[in-house]
Amino acid sequence: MINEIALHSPALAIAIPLVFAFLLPLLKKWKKLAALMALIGFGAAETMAVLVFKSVLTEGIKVYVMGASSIGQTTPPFMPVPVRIILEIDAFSALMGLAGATIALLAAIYSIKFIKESHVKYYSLLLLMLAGLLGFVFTGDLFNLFVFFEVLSISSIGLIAFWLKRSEAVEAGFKYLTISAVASLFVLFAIGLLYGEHGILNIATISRDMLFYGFAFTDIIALGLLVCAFAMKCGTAPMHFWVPDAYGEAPAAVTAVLAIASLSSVYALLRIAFTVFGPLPHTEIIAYAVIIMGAISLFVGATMSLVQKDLKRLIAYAGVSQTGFILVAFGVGLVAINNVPLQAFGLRAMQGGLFHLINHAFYEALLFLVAGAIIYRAGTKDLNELGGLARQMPLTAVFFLIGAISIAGLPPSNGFASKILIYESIYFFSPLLAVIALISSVIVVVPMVKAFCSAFLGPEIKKFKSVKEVPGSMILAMLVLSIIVIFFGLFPGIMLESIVNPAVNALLNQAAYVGGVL
Amino acid sequence: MSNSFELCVGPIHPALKEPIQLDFEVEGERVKNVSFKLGQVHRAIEWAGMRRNPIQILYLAERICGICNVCHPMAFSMALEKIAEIEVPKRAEYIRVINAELERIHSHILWAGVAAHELGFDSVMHYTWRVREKVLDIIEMLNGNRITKGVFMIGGVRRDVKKEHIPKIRQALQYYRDCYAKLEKIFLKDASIKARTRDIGVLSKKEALKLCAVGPTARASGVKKDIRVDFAYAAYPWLDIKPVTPEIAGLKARGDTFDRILVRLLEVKQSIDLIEQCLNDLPAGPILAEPVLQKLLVQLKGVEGESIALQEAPRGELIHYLKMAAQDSPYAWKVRAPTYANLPPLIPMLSGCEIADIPIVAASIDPCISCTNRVVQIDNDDSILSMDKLRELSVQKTNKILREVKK
Amino acid sequence: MTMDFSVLLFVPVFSITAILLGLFFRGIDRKLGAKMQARIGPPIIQPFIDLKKLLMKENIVPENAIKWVFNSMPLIALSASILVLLYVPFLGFPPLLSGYGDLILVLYLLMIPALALAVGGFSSGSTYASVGAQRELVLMMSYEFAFSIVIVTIAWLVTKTAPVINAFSLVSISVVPVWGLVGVMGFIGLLLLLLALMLVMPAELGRLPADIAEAKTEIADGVFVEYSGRNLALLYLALDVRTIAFSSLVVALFFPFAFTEFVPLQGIVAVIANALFFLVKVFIVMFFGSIFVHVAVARFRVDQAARAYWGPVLLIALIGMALVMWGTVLG
Amino acid sequence: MLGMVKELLVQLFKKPATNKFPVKYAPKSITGLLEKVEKGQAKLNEPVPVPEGFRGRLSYDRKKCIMCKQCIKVCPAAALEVDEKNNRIKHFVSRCTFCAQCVDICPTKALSMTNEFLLSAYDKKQGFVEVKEQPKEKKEKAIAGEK
Amino acid sequence: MKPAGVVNSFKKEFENNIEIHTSEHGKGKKKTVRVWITVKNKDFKKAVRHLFKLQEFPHFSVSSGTDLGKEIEIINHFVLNYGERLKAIPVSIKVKLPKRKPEMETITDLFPSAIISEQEKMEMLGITIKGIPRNRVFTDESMPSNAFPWRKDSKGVEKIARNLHEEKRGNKK
Amino acid sequence: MGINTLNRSLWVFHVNTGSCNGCDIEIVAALTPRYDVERFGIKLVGTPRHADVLLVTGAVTRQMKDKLLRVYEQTPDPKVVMVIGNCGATGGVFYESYNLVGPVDRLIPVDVFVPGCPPRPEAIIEGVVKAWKKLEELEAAGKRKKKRAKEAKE
Ligand code: SF4
Ligand code: SF4
Ligand code: SF4
Ligand code: SF4
Ligand code: SF4
Ligand code: SF4
Ligand code: SF4
Ligand code: SF4
Repeated sequence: MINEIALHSPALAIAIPLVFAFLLPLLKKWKKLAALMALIGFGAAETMAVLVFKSVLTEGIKVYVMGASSIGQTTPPFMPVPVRIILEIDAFSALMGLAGATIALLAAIYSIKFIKESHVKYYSLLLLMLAGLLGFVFTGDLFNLFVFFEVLSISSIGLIAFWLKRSEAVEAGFKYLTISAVASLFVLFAIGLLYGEHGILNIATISRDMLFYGFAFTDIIALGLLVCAFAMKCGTAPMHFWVPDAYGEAPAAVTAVLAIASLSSVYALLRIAFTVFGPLPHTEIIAYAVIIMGAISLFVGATMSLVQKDLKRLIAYAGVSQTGFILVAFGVGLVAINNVPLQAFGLRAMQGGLFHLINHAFYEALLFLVAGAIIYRAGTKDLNELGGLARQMPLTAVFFLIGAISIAGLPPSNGFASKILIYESIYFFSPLLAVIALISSVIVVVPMVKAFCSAFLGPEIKKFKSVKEVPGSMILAMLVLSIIVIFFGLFPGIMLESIVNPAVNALLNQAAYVGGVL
Repeated sequence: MSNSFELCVGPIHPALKEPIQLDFEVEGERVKNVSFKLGQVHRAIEWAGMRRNPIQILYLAERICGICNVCHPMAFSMALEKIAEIEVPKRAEYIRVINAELERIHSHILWAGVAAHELGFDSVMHYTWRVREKVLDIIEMLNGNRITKGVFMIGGVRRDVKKEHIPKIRQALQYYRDCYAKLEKIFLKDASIKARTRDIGVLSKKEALKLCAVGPTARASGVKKDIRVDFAYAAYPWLDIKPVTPEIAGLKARGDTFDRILVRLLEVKQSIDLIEQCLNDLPAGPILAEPVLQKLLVQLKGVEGESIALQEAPRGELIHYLKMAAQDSPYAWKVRAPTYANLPPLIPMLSGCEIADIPIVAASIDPCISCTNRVVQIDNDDSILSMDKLRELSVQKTNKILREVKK
Repeated sequence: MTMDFSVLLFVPVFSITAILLGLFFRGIDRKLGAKMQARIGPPIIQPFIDLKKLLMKENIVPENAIKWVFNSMPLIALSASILVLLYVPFLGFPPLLSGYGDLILVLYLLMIPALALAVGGFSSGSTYASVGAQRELVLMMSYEFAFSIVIVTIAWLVTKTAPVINAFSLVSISVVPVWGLVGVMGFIGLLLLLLALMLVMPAELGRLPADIAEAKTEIADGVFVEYSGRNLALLYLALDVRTIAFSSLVVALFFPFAFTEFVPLQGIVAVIANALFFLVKVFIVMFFGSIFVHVAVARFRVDQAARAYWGPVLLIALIGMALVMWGTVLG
Repeated sequence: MLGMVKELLVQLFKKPATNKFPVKYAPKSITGLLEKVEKGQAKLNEPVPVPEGFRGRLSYDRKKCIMCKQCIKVCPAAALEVDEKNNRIKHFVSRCTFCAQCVDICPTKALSMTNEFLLSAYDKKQGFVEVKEQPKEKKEKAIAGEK
Repeated sequence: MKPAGVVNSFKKEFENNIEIHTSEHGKGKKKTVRVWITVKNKDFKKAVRHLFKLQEFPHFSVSSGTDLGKEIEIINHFVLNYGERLKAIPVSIKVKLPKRKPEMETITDLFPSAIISEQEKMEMLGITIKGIPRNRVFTDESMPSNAFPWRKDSKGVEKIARNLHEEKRGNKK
Repeated sequence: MGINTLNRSLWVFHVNTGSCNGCDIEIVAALTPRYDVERFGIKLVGTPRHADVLLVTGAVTRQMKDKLLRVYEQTPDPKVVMVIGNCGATGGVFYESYNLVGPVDRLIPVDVFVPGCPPRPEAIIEGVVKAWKKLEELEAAGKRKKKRAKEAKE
């Protein structure tokens, strides 16, 4: 039985939240039951993600096929695209899936008390989002990638605009809708081009195709389109404008999931760049583009964060800066693939980037949950109004401090562990880049200190005198995230060994990915 | 943290050796609004003066403020001498000037040190106060105390400048001529001081006139008000003296903090010259119109009338109004210290400054709150005179038009 | 990060030495400052007396402060300052702790006392302290740019010319003195970098002309305003140790030479000579970076300081960096 | 540019301008030091000398006084009072402004100013010291022991 | 402009509603002449405005106030020709306010810095100056509201006045 | 530890409660090169929180009364209060007033009075010496008392 489940875990990981998402509305009348069911759904998905991760680590790439039995086959035959779901999971995707499922589970626990209305709708959408996310990172097929991408976007929009009464929320949802639509169009178009060129949409197959038969011009256009689309969706500068709105307006728990969802776009970007197009000469251009985008994000995110007065927007901008870190690191990694003297540094950069990606997912989630906790009790996220909360909410304050230290990359946090890897590798590529990264990181410290001090320190404010610490379920979620963050920070070596390196190797080892399917 | 917050400086604050309360509305580092609350040093001196005899008042007046404590007893005696029609001997007039100018040297150098301290330049403060000790020694030698001189008497002065004093005074003047070059180099050439004072806390000539600024504050804005020059008092009409403005140093008066430093430094030089002139011209003769104090008291008891005396204190125009009504004590006594006139100009100077500029700009008018508090109280609706109010009044005409256009 | 038993043993020894040295140098600083101002000045042991005095004073936590934050910040500031010292070569010994990228770690660790001060300032709930804390933050953003340029350039130079695996380790840098790695152009570049670093020093250490965060005459000691007794003692100690740490860093980066390189000595004599030589170097760095500067200039305004660090100082650092890179690539 | 630089460096090698009154540094134990001074084993440094005509603590010669009360009349700080019991003038040091006006007006020169200015006391009462019969000589050494 | 000119100009403007005399200060040939003008309360503002006809920026020094028994006398002291060597002409404009209704107009619209003087007069003499707010400022709340230190008939001040010398002797613990 | 260290590291905070500045400038003068009290470890601090000694000048106006009391409270123990100048001790020349609530020792306990109007800087230094002495004597007395208590027990 266990083996059975383990065998089907990839499919189950996607299917369970999907099914729960559609079943939940049936329980509309039994609200408590619905919430419980939802939690069970998240728990089950998490279990599956863990199983997937474990088996990938021990057994290597896992391929799971549903529907048609061969790659070229389409069922029914008249369909232009084969309806067949290939899940191909390597260490990187498994890691993304695990992180996504974990954060989603914690967000769901947090939401028990946090969300006070429309439980059913909320949980359905969140489950749908998780399903989309898992499918997105697990799939081995470009068309499915597109489908899950859409699922993810639509459920996200629903959640961003969850508080329909707030016009800002609706506006943020609309912004996200626009950017998603544009990104989807790009992706669809790119897929069309690739299909026209290669006649197939399986990632591994396309990759092999290109490896053997070389590039077509359309491929390059497709590559450009895909990079654009995913860069847009992961919120890098200069296409970051939707981030503060969406992150700022969505319910805090959703924001946490949204953050990892955005990171999954980084995943897709890397998957396309490294696995599909691989070590081909043109990747250099992409690499530089990525580095430049990353550097801009670094600086813009940090400086914009400096002037924010809204706690969540402040965190969101700081997050943009962190995305920049990840991109810069991978960009340097991408450059290094074909550049022998740089290779050692490139590998280190990619380790740093990947590690930072995971770290970022967790501490960003933590920060957003803390912001949610503040909103939950104090009713505002305006830093000018807040103050003195450390008296009433000492735990939340500590959690924020942990998150803030991490995002600012101060020792001894996990953020520091991964950033130091990045500095240590990119300086050789360009010292100036390292300096920009360093100074951006220093700048991010400032808004974080500012936010901490404005919200938690200072004289007691009358309005908040009766404020209490948040309920247990919310504490629990934040506590787990804090533990993860601290653990990663204290034992970076272990994490690098057991999680990061396999993922980096998986990403670099294009042949293995291709071979896994065929 | 809200961007705009209230910062109250004082009444107990390291930048202010005296209590005054300045309330600032600050946005980031920039001052948006200033208001001040005084009254912390109100000791009821005028009230007390109206129940003491003139000789006692001399010492009371001296303690209105300890910094330039020559000016108050001097102005008071001048007012009373006018009412009582006492002719002050010429020698006494010269000695009065010597004391007043020694005082100016001490006060300006002290101020320079305080200003340096406000800038965080403690070395300069130590230097200036070190050289100040010399003039204190001279004052102590002439009068018997370093700070409170107690040298004035109605109808003259209590202590003569003796023959053996003169070389010592001359020597001290030479000493100051020597350090003057150094002071000039420190204050006028030092890049860090210049950066902190040039175009900071500007008071335009028009504002200075409109708000009736006095003393070095006004002169730094190019307004040539100087009682020593414009009015005939003590020995000044016989001396060669010109009002000190930045133009003397060949600069255009900008009315900023730097100019106020400049004017004070130049005045130190001027004071040295004036003392020199006095020593050269010092006439022989008595130093008191009525040396027997018992007689003097009886005489003063009988006088009636009112008078006003103006005096140029180191900080500017000082006024004593006195009314005698054939009693032991004055019938009315009103003192107005220079800072009183210089506080309103402080408001346009400070607005738009940064927090860091507050101390140096405030110090640049050389406020002496002790005097001011005796007589001043600024207040308004919310118990503070808001800067807007004053500003509005001061530039009313232009603003009116502007406001109408905006509406 | 490697850690063995002997390190643990040395940590307290080093920490205490660091604190004592910090106080000692503060004493010298005050004495020399006074001397330059034509005063006698306090005895050199004055900081020790002050410390003892502060420790026996009442420790007041103001009403508006958040107690745990308020009390923990001085401790954090001090421990971070001491930690820095464990990562830089000190007294002629190689650093106690070392590992990957210590230089960057040091850069971050040097930031922490400033941050702790800022947070402590905010937590005390006084307006003066908040203004001070804000200034501290603004200042930090300004000088850190030039500082990181210096560090990254040196790491780059070391990797490029004398390939070592761990370029950000102070051990490798002190083994290969930078001056030997460059030609004339690079030499000038390095001089500029050193200048930039010295200019960063007063700000990093919160001394005049950049003691803006505590500016006594402006905002009543700023971030320190509400601290008293033990907490205040810890804060002063943190500052003193940070001074030593920063000077040691400058020495390690630019003057890592040991005395024994010039005069061959053996055994314990060599150790002592090296230690003394090190102290002299630290003193010289401190004299020019801090002692002399703080008596010779007026306090900057925070915007002037920011402009200075983002302007001329940054430019000096950038030119230095360009020269070093140019010289290296050409040569 | 930096105006102070030269001055500072020169000063570094010059003698400080400080007058080392009463000792150079704070002693470990002041009581111990004062005992030593008493025994003549240690010496205190003198303050900056006061000039002739210094207005220090008041001194009063009962024999010369004619009780005309002129001094009380002009004293600005009400520091002089009549001591009816002993038929003399009483003076309160802690009220005096040291203006010497009473000295000026006294018709018989019963009052005069001394050079004494180190007057601090633990109790204000001790500040109410009566006018001394005889002008005491240099009392700076008062510091050596509390009377 | 000479002192005589100032006197004439005022005489012309106010004819019989004005009392003018001058006093001389200083010695020998170098003298300053002070002009004392007494106007009716209703003409006060007009007199002050008249100064502006003589000079663009007349200088306001201070206003003093005296309780004359039945009336309260307020004197505003100005200076003309300020800034010219030995030519300054101090002008003092007096008004007398009846004790029963001591009210006068403000001059802060002409001299912004007069607000300090005027508020002081209100507090110390208990008069009313129309156009500026009244406030207790020199003194704090512990001062009785009917106590005006400069009034000769006000007993409120005497009640709270203390002799610090005696206090101590009576109060020592 | 103990008084010995406190004595040699007195940090002073200066409160002007309505003085004429005469004393205040002499206090500052005591800090400057000619007198340089820093050689005794004396330092002027910017906040009462750091202070060991309060130097009070002036006869305490009504407005400054509360502030004086607050500063006194804010100063951590152990602390010494010195009154500089006669107007702080007795009102001095301002003895008669409706707006003064002093003298200082009516409001807070005073350890040392330094008479003068103003006192010379040396007189202020002598006041400091008196303060040292008082502290030492207090400590000695405390020790003796303890000792006696111990002996009595035995
Ligand atoms: S009065 Fe002075 S010390 Fe008191 S709160 Fe205001 S500024 Fe601070
Ligand atoms: S402060 Fe002014 S009003 Fe008050 S008593 Fe003194 S002189 Fe009179
Ligand atoms: S004018 Fe100022 S300095 Fe001069 S006595 Fe008056 S208060 Fe003191
Ligand atoms: S009677 Fe006249 S002269 Fe004689 S003591 Fe009295 S006042 Fe002096
Ligand atoms: S002018 Fe007045 S306020 Fe300014 S420092 Fe001197 S005494 Fe203090
Ligand atoms: S010296 Fe002055 S204050 Fe002292 S008793 Fe004589 S008259 Fe009075
Ligand atoms: S004035 Fe002289 S003689 Fe007269 S009572 Fe006083 S001390 Fe005695
Ligand atoms: S004691 Fe004298 S000098 Fe000192 S403050 Fe009081 S009145 Fe001024």
